[in-house]
Amino acid sequence: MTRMTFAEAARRALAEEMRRDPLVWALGEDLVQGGIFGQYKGLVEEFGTERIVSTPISESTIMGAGLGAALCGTRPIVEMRIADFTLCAMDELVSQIAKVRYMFGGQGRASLVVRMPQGMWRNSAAQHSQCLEAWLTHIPGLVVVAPGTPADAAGLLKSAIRSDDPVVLMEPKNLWTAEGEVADDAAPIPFGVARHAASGDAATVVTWSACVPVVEQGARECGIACDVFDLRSLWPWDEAAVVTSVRRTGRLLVVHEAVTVSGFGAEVVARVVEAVGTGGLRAVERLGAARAPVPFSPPLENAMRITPARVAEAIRRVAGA
Amino acid sequence: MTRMTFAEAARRALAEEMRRDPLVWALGEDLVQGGIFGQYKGLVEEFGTERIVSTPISESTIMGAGLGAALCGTRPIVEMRIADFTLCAMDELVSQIAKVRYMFGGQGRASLVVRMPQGMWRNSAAQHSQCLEAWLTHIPGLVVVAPGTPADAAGLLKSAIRSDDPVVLMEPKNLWTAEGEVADDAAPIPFGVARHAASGDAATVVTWSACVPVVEQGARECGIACDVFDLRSLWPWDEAAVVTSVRRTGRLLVVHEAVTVSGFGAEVVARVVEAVGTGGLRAVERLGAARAPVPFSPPLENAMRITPARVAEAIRRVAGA
Amino acid sequence: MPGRSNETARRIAMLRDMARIRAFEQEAVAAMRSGEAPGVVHPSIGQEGVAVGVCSNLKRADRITSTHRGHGHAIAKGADARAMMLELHGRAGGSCGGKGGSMHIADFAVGMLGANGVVGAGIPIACGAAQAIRLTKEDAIVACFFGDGAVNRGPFLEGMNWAALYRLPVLFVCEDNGFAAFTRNSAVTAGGGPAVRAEACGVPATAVNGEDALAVDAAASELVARIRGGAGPQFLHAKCYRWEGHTGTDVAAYRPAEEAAAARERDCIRRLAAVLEAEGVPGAEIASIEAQAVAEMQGHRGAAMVAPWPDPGAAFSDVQDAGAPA
Amino acid sequence: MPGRSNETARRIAMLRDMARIRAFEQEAVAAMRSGEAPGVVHPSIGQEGVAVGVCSNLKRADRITSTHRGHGHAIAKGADARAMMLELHGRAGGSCGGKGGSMHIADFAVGMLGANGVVGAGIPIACGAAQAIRLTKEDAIVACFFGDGAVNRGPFLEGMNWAALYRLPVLFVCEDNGFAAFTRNSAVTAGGGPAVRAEACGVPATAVNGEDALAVDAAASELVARIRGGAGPQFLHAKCYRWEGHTGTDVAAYRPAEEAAAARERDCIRRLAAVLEAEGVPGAEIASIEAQAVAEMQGHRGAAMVAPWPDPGAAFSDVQDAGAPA
Ligand SMILES: Cc1ncc(C[n+]2csc(CCOP(=O)(O)OP(=O)(O)O)c2C)c(N)n1
Ligand SMILES: Cc1ncc(C[n+]2csc(CCOP(=O)(O)OP(=O)(O)O)c2C)c(N)n1
Ligand SMILES: [Mg+2]
Ligand SMILES: [Mg+2]
Repeated sequence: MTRMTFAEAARRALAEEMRRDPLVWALGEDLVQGGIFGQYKGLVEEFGTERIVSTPISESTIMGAGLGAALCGTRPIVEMRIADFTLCAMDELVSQIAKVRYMFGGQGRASLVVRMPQGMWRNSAAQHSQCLEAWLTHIPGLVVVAPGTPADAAGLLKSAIRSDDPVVLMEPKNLWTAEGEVADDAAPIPFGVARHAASGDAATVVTWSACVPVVEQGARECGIACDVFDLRSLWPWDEAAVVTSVRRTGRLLVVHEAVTVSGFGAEVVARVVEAVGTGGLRAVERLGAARAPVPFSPPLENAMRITPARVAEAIRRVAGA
Repeated sequence: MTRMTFAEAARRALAEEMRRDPLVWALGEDLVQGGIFGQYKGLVEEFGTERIVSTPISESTIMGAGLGAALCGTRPIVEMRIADFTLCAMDELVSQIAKVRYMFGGQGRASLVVRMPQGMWRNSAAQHSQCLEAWLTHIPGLVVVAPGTPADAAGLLKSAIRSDDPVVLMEPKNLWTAEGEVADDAAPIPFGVARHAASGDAATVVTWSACVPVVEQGARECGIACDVFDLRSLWPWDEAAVVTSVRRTGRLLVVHEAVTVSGFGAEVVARVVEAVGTGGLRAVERLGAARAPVPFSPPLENAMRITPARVAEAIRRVAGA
Repeated sequence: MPGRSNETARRIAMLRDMARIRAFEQEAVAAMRSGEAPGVVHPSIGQEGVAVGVCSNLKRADRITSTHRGHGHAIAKGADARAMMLELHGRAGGSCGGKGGSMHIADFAVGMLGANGVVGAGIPIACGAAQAIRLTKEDAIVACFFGDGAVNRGPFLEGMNWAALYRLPVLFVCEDNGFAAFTRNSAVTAGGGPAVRAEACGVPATAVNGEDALAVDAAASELVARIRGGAGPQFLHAKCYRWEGHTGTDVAAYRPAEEAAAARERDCIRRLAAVLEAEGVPGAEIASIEAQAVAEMQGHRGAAMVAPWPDPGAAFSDVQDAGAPA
Repeated sequence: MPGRSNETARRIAMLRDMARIRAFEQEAVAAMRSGEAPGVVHPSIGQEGVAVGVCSNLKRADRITSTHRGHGHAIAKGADARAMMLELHGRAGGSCGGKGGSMHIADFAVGMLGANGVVGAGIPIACGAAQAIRLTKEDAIVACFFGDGAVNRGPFLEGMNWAALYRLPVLFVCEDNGFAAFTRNSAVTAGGGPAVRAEACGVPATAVNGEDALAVDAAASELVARIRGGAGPQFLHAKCYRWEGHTGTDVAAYRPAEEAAAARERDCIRRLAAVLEAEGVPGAEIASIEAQAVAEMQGHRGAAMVAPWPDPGAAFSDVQDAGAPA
């Protein structure tokens, strides 16, 4: 176990995978320079410019080339720089990568990882702060992963690289510098297994990504013992753990940074209601962003932000209902 | 009242709006040739090639030019040919059009309509059959409209054109040739007002777009009197009508063609649960597509399809629960 | 045949494949029109010389990416025509198990990485395929087919720059049939055309008469040799004409009938046949090649019509391993 | 001043705007580094001659689209610099009410249709703006600024073709500062460069030394006249250099310090000042123009630091009319 940042954990995991498998390589803007969050730092020195490839500003082709490279037997890491720029490569991700195995009847597979750091960070405003994870959970063919701790950043990246499915990995921009304990040769973490971050009977609280530390703090601060789950992967997601917990607590709170309307919280709520039945449920709430873009100015951005205090309040509401 | 097809109703409504407002114009592939569903047929003869503009295959620029044209005082209709191709123009729609008013503090508005015929039609397979309406409801700034009848095709297109907000209009490809009665100078239909298609106390059934006739038929066939709502617009949506009905019936079924997981049905369920409270609910179900791409072969496509029989079954389940 | 040169034998093989493509598509269009085959087909009838001229210079290990109009590319690359016909009919045993249909024909076994329903989408895929080939030190190249309409889409520019930048082993083949769906492509394309654009991004371009299969073959042979020699990407601009409408049901009312008629006069198959006859190949042999092609494809169509449908459960397989639909 | 020519007066005005842009950005970078201004700024210091050289040829009714590095374009187009500084500080009264910040500076009142956080995104927008101007028979043109990195994105090709096709009144201005973020752009760009690509799509191109504001002015003057005359889109390729890092915090370790130092020697402001001095404008007057510029921007920064924050409720306004957040 070593204490390190989220970025360093991810960097180390990638280096370990690249040592393990010579078919793993990465492409994206400024990768030779280490990536904009340092998550590729030093890799070009070890792996050379054939495996750490700095590309033109050509998101469609970064993504589409990743697919072609996967179809020819390599395992590319497609780096989108920030999630918002994936909007420039959506056809390649959604109509090509996600569907290639299916529409060709299993002849080929897009075994690749698309990394897209997401969310609010340093007042980046409307075009650089989006959380579109719900979109990707809606797309058949994709695995969607959203780590919230350095250890999970490492373990899930390893699983993503070894997965034969295309995996979208959404790193929370705001947590790149967050620190945590990471095992020295971190094991891959399976998809679809939530981390049970806290235990309690008052409510079931579900979250992921940048909200993980916020929810953990909020739950501590309000002093109400809840079951807190960090989903870690959104598709597949650990429905069993959440449903089992809700059967006991009868109360569900889902917290995410993304816009609430049609966010993944809606899916969690709908599935839990379908699985548990309305009889077993006393209270349900989603805490996410208002349906507004992310503004620049700090007081405005703060008005959109999920904070420990808002989480604590929501837990009180749900637990007390 | 005249009986006409969905395509003809839309075509007439557009012609009427173009006569009314010289700032309305349309751009997209093959528009001079009438569009691929005939929904622009004959318009170039009346309005000329300055207002009915055939474009190159350049979806990013079709969409982005629409925005620029709106910012300079015209009211463009941006034709995407089919919804799937919007994936080639997502940055322009989501990071530009949807956000321009907000991020510039209200200085400019994207008063335009993006038309994107969607869904299954003639075995078009995975890349030409997607329903991504839920995505767009998740995006602040956008109005999302999904008509299911010829009359609504006309009335909602008129509202979309007159709206100062950017409106995404998803026409169901499978219903272009469906017929219905349309008023001669059809009035605009306000957003956010569902059509109450059938009345009954056994359950509340909510649907939209291509599923509208399927649900109507399914409800008739099963012989159980339900409240059936055709939402017509998904953002804003008629939460009040649905919630009021569910308070009475205690049972909710949402039917849509899109993939169930993270589809807009999840949002409807989540909102209704939040608004009605779990106490007032006896049964909740979503009927949508499995999380798989749309296949080509008829028996495979049929396995994914929402049919009147499946709707009838679902109504029986929900009403009987 | 005693005394027949290798060259002639090769040309006869080309003719055979062109005839097979034509026969395949004639059956496909008929099957679509009659309703036996679901969905739409985009026939490349009249353009067979481009597919065959290029693919006769490819090895099995080489890859191709294709378009919505991809039957010819697939057959020319050696794809299983019976499986293709089954696929068009949505039957079990189809190339994609019935899941893809005409627009998603693929045969990975022969390096055919797939038709594509999105204009221009094959370009980035071809670039990445070539990058992987480089990384794994495979001895292969990639041929990337696309239409003249694709040169107005962003990925065209991105892909040209990309391939030139990394000096990738890609042969870009622009099949310029003059139309993008119902619009004459010259009406929506400015500047000097596909080749000029490719060159502006650093990909050397060659123009060829796509209605002359031997000219395509000669040009492709030269370009493929350069690519295998490490010269980086090359661009082949092949002018041709789409005899049929955009799809099997489009009557192409947007163009004068004489224009299409004139194109039919320039038939690439007859043109190659004439060369072969001049080289001494008997007309009867040519006729028999064509007749065999028709018989083969009619046989495939007949087989497809009676082939079993796929199991409906297949609709839910091959989506993904983790989180597959229940 | 008696006897001073209109031309000299115009050049003095150019110098003033260049000095104002530089002073604005120096204050902006300082404010960002100190933490007074949130977020990041992308300074265009060293590139002022391009923005001013182009915009001195535009009327108020003309529109511009800009980039993430847009302060200079905005000021040169006549945007309210105090509102801009307030915006960078996220304060009430900012150009966008604090909602946009540096990357989304806009001032529609003077035809500045917005900076943009997405590389190349302004290109299609500029095309559409020009189409609307044509439709409404407005007497105006559009200038579209973008960096050399944008020429590798798809919308570049699409927009060039589009503008040429419809003969739109657009001046495309490629500010070629040699870098795309941390990468030397030549390392990721193949072929003959931005101008060659534009010409391949049918947009005539002119190259200019972007560090010479008068050269930019002369070229822009000529191109704008052509555009107003109905000649269709024109392309201006302006070579320049980004003195600072990509953002106010980037130390630009990826390039030799001497390279940046040499660029600073070629300062477009000193160059224009030297011309003016040679024309008889006293050095003291020039010094005073520059001092005034600094004083103005320090004043704006001071004002911004003490300006009220926007009401948090503003986070939820100006989203949309129908379905606005509750
Ligand atoms: C991105 C995208 N936009 C639009 C379409 C619809 N479409 C299918 S084929 C076609 C014309 C393509 O023309 P070209 O590239 O010349 O190929 P051809 O059909 O002539 O072989 C169009 C517009 C599409 N498939 N993909
Ligand atoms: C589509 C997209 N990809 C990546 C980025 C990240 N990014 C911001 S500025 C920049 C470099 C742009 O270079 P250039 O166009 O030359 O403009 P300059 O910064 O030199 O003014 C990059 C890669 C972006 N904003 N948009
Ligand atoms: Mg064509
Ligand atoms: Mg640059």
